[in-house]
Amino acid sequence: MQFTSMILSNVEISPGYFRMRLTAPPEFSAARAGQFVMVRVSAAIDPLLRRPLAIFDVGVHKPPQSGSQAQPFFEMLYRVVGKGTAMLSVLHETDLLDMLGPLGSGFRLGSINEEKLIVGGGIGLAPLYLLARELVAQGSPVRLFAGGRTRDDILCTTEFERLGVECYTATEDGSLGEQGFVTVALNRRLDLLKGRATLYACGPDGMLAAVAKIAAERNIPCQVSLEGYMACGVGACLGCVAPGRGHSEETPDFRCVCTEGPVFEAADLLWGAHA
Amino acid sequence: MQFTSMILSNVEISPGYFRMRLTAPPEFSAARAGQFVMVRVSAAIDPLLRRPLAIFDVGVHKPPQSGSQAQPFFEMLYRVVGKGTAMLSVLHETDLLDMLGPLGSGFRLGSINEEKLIVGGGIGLAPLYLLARELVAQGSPVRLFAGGRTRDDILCTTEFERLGVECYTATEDGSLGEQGFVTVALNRRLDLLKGRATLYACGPDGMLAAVAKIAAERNIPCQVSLEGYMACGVGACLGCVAPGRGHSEETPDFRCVCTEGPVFEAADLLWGAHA
Amino acid sequence: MKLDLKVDLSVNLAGIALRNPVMTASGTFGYGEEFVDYVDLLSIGAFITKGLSLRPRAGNPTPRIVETPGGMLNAIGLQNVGIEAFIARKVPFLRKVNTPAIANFFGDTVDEYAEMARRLDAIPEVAGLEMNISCPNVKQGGIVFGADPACAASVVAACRAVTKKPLIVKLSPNVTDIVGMAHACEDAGADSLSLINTLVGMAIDLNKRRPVLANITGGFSGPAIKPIALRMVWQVAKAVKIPIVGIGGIMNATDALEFILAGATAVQVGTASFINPGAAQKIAEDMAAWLVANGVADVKSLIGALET
Amino acid sequence: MKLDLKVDLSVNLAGIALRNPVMTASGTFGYGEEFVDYVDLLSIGAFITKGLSLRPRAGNPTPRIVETPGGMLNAIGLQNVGIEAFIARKVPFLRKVNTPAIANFFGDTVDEYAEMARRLDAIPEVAGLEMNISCPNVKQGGIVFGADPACAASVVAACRAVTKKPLIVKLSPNVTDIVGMAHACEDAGADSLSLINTLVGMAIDLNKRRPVLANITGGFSGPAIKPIALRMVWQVAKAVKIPIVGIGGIMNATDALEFILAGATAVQVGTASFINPGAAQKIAEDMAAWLVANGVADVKSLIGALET
Ligand SMILES: Cc1cc2nc3c(=O)[nH]c(=O)nc-3n(C[C@H](O)[C@H](O)[C@H](O)COP(=O)(O)OP(=O)(O)OC[C@H]3O[C@@H](n4cnc5c(N)ncnc54)[C@H](O)[C@@H]3O)c2cc1C
Ligand SMILES: Cc1cc2nc3c(=O)[nH]c(=O)nc-3n(C[C@H](O)[C@H](O)[C@H](O)COP(=O)(O)OP(=O)(O)OC[C@H]3O[C@@H](n4cnc5c(N)ncnc54)[C@H](O)[C@@H]3O)c2cc1C
Ligand SMILES: Cc1cc2nc3c(=O)[nH]c(=O)nc-3n(C[C@H](O)[C@H](O)[C@H](O)COP(=O)(O)O)c2cc1C
Ligand SMILES: Cc1cc2nc3c(=O)[nH]c(=O)nc-3n(C[C@H](O)[C@H](O)[C@H](O)COP(=O)(O)O)c2cc1C
Ligand code: FES
Ligand code: FES
Repeated sequence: MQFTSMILSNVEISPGYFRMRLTAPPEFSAARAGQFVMVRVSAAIDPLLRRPLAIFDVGVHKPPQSGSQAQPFFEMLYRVVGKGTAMLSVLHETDLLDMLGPLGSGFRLGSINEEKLIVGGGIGLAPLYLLARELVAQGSPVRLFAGGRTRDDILCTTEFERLGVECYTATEDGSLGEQGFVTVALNRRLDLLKGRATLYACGPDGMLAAVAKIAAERNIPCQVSLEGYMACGVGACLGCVAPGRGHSEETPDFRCVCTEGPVFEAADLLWGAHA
Repeated sequence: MQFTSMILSNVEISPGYFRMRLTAPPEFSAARAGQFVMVRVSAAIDPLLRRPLAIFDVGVHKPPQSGSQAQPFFEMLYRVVGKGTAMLSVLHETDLLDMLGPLGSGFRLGSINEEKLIVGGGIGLAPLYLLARELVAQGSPVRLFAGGRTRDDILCTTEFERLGVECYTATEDGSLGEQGFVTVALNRRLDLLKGRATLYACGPDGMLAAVAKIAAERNIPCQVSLEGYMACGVGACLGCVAPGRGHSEETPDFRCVCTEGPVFEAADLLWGAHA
Repeated sequence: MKLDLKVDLSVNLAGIALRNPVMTASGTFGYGEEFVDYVDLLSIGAFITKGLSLRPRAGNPTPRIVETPGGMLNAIGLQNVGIEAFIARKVPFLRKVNTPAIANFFGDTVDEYAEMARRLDAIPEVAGLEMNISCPNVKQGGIVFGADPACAASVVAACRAVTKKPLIVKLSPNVTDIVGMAHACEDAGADSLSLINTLVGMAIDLNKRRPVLANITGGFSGPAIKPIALRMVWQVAKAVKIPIVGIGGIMNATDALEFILAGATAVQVGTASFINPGAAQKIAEDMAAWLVANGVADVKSLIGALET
Repeated sequence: MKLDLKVDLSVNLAGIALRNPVMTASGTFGYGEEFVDYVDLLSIGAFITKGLSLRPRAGNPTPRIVETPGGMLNAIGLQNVGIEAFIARKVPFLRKVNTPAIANFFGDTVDEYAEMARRLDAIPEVAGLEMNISCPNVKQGGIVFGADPACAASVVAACRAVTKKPLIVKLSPNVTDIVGMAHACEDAGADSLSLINTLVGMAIDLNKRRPVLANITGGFSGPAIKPIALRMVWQVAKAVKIPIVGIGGIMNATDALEFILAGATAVQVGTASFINPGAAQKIAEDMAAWLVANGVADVKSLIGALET
């Protein structure tokens, strides 16, 4: 679906990280965790390509005034890394953005009772909040493991806690939570649970590979959300592909991140190519 | 001089015509009528080239509050014709624009006593208001002949009248002033003056050629302000040239509109090439 | 404005009847299905499939795409399902749509090209063939078919011999003399020429000190390349008798009409579909509106109507 | 960040000592004087003059320039004052500035080229010669010197024979095989190669149904062409032994450093000076800042340092 969103707010929540709320068409409330939008940053040709951003949250704003229309909205959490995100960061309320979405396949929520362990690295948290909300809503026990380089990269844990999700944090420089990688805390929890859990992860390649390895070793299900350079977002350009488990030069097996993903079962992917 | 201006106001004064006021550095108050600026419409590469726009007015805003700093400003009057001007038209107060100027040579004011007849076609009025102000300031009698297709193309005559300039208007469809070309009224006035006047003109090529012809026939001085597709505005690209009087294939004589002009003595130009 | 004017947008492209001159370019529109949510296929003239080869192709490692100023580079590496899977899995969709589908294809040798033409010729749902000759000729040491007139002529002639379907040859712009290439292909039996394919470009990641694309170089497309495409279409259209398909940086109806003025009978929309998946339909609609607003009853009257 | 690091920006371009690798491109910086308000000439490596010919040239009728997506076309038609006026009116300025001036020149015949090289060789204020071979050879029926290796070799050899000054040959990108052109010029005696000159492009005014440029086609420059320029510089730098000057769409220090990684010893800034008259100086300054921030002591260590 292509639609025009009006920006409702655009706030820097941590140095270099922004949270933007935008109006959405009613159909958008059906968006699922892990899905994303392709944002046209400018109506001019610079930047030319749309930018893929995860759907951080969806909701409906019911204005207190009686008679006002309820307004569906969605949110994005983004990090300024280059031209496109820098241009987004200076936009204001009432500015308009051209959107394509929701795109992609989203997370599968799995069995209700098993504990869900969500692992997010830095901006990788973006698609995981809606996931946590959906998992909590279906009644699953959920824990978040948030990692980052410094405390500035630990985002929105308050929001997760408000859902009733227990949060573990770790930073490489020790400025917040444990020092080191958050996979240490993850392993501790998995030891306790004796291998009955489902993992969900989004973050830098190194973290994803580490989480995938943990899941493989413990033989537990694990879904990861991948990034990939995208032109179209609809499966046409074949720019975004990632090698599937059986991929080799002779037996090509490329998966389309924008339509088959961005969420994949970790076991379905080829991890050598990523690590 | 390259500088950053902050937009103070940007108002549609007639359908498709905008008047923009911007902050200016103190040195800018030395700008002369007929000079122009090259405006960078967007920091991105679309549009890539700067847009040449005349300096409509310069001034200093003295805020009523005691202690506030006086703020030099300048104004531009522009018509939305394409991408760049369309993008300008949606800018707001406090938006910033990158400017180059004042550029070009400007009008020569000539002897004080002779009557000055200013002829403007549509947006061609843009560089003529500051000219009228300067001529009035030096004590010359000034009259304005403003032509346009419809009444929407007759701009800012109130501002000229406020200077004490008598205004004649003509529109092709007769919706304001006389019907037809404003050169009719110009010729009437010249008949009265018995050929003692100086002409100044800016507007479409056809009007400039007609005014130049009148001046040549009556043997009176005439300055015209030309347009030309410009890349640099500083005499380096040689994109903006206009053929000078003696120009031919064998005896090339191209004048640089951005540095030798945009204001030329009509008699110095080759008019066949323009008409 | 004569808003009640009925305008005729139809053109005939070497025997393929197009309801309007707007097609979608190979590699940017999948196999047609990918865009059904965004484009009513009945609103465009035709669509071109992703480039097909005899065997399935994996394509290149990633990154495969990168944005450049006003354009993009791609090094997909011609990933495609191969002719068998195309017939089994994609042709049934073509059967359902009432819009001509043109199959884009390539090979590594003259024989492979000819074999592909033969196979595609047998598929009733394929309205025409578009040969991508921007591929290296493995037998001749990797020189690109489309970079040498003699080489291009031989591969076009080989395909011509095995198909009666309209044969469109898609020219590479990475040549000194595009007109010479066009003549060679016309003489070898092409029914139409489409141009341009992508230019060869490169992008570098300064901080990593590496090329951005895993393949190092990639094909350059998008609005940035339009001036080159327009120039080549104009040069070629003046020189040959067969109809031309204009491609390169077309983002809107104005761009499309410029190509038609330059001499194109039809156009293809490529990169624009990434930015706006509905681009091709919008361009066809806006083209109709422009004709109405300008009192042009038949788009055919604009083909090559540039005054120089 | 080691902010106190002293970085070495100097490079030697075929015998011309440049204080930094940033030069301004021919036709975009006048004769140097035009930019004195915006660029401290001591802050850049060198500047290249507008293309010079034996006789003054009027150039083309207007419009001569038009903007395109991310770029521009120019059809100035090589308007210039001619060698006599250059010596009389422009060289005195060169004497005053302490920055190398490189004279760009062209001719209609091999003899004219050689005569220009001879004349320029005699001017002490000219630090080096840049040959623009993107001009039609009037004796050979208008085929562009730079489009044919043999033709290019003969004109380069003729100039080489009459000058001992550093001879930079500026390559046209409108060719199938840029490496072949590069080899031909290197073998004919070029001390350095600069690339790319403009691509041939065209723009159309739909409503007027006419080309925008009076000359119909024009030279395409600006950020849009950067991917092509970068690719050609990389290809040529791998293939030849003489130093390369990278040109094409350089807008900032990142762009400039990318060309250096691709193999350029120095770069030229063209269209960017129109958008920001101070662009070349800013690029040189930002380049120094980048080296400091990245702990690179000597820019020469980056030349061709791309990892592929
Ligand atoms: C499915 C998906 C979901 C994403 N969700 C988020 C999110 O919620 N929040 C967030 O901050 N980022 C997210 N990203 C990454 C985000 O798309 C990039 O950071 C962004 O495109 C960078 O654009 P830029 O113009 O600022 O950077 P530039 O470096 O100027 O971009 C240049 C080009 O590279 C592409 N690119 C650069 N970095 C990436 C990347 N990491 N992944 C994919 N393409 C990239 C851009 O899209 C653009 O085409 C997501 C990526 C994908 C694929
Ligand atoms: C010295 C000078 C002073 C001018 N002063 C004014 C003024 O005060 N108010 C005003 O409204 N207009 C003025 N113009 C014309 C103004 O520059 C153009 O209308 C404007 O550049 C159009 O830009 P665009 O992006 O909207 O149009 P587009 O058509 O998208 O522009 C495409 C390209 O063509 C150039 N171009 C288009 N029309 C003209 C034109 N008429 N003259 C020169 N270049 C053109 C643009 O600069 C741009 O490079 C002046 C022109 C010159 C040369
Ligand atoms: C991602 C991508 C994939 C492409 N794949 C093919 C292909 O398989 N076969 C082909 O002939 N052209 C292919 N092309 C070239 C386009 O069909 C078209 O010629 C080119 O992109 C220029 O048009 P544009 O500027 O409108 O994109 C591809 C282009 C892109 C961007
Ligand atoms: C207006 C203009 C005039 C030019 N004149 C010349 C010239 O006289 N001689 C020449 O060798 N190159 C000339 N060029 C080409 C530039 O030197 C440069 O090679 C080209 O513009 C690509 O660089 P850019 O993208 O940075 O502009 C000219 C370019 C422009 C835009
Ligand atoms: S982004 Fe185009 S196929 Fe995935
Ligand atoms: S605009 Fe460049 S010389 Fe006048």
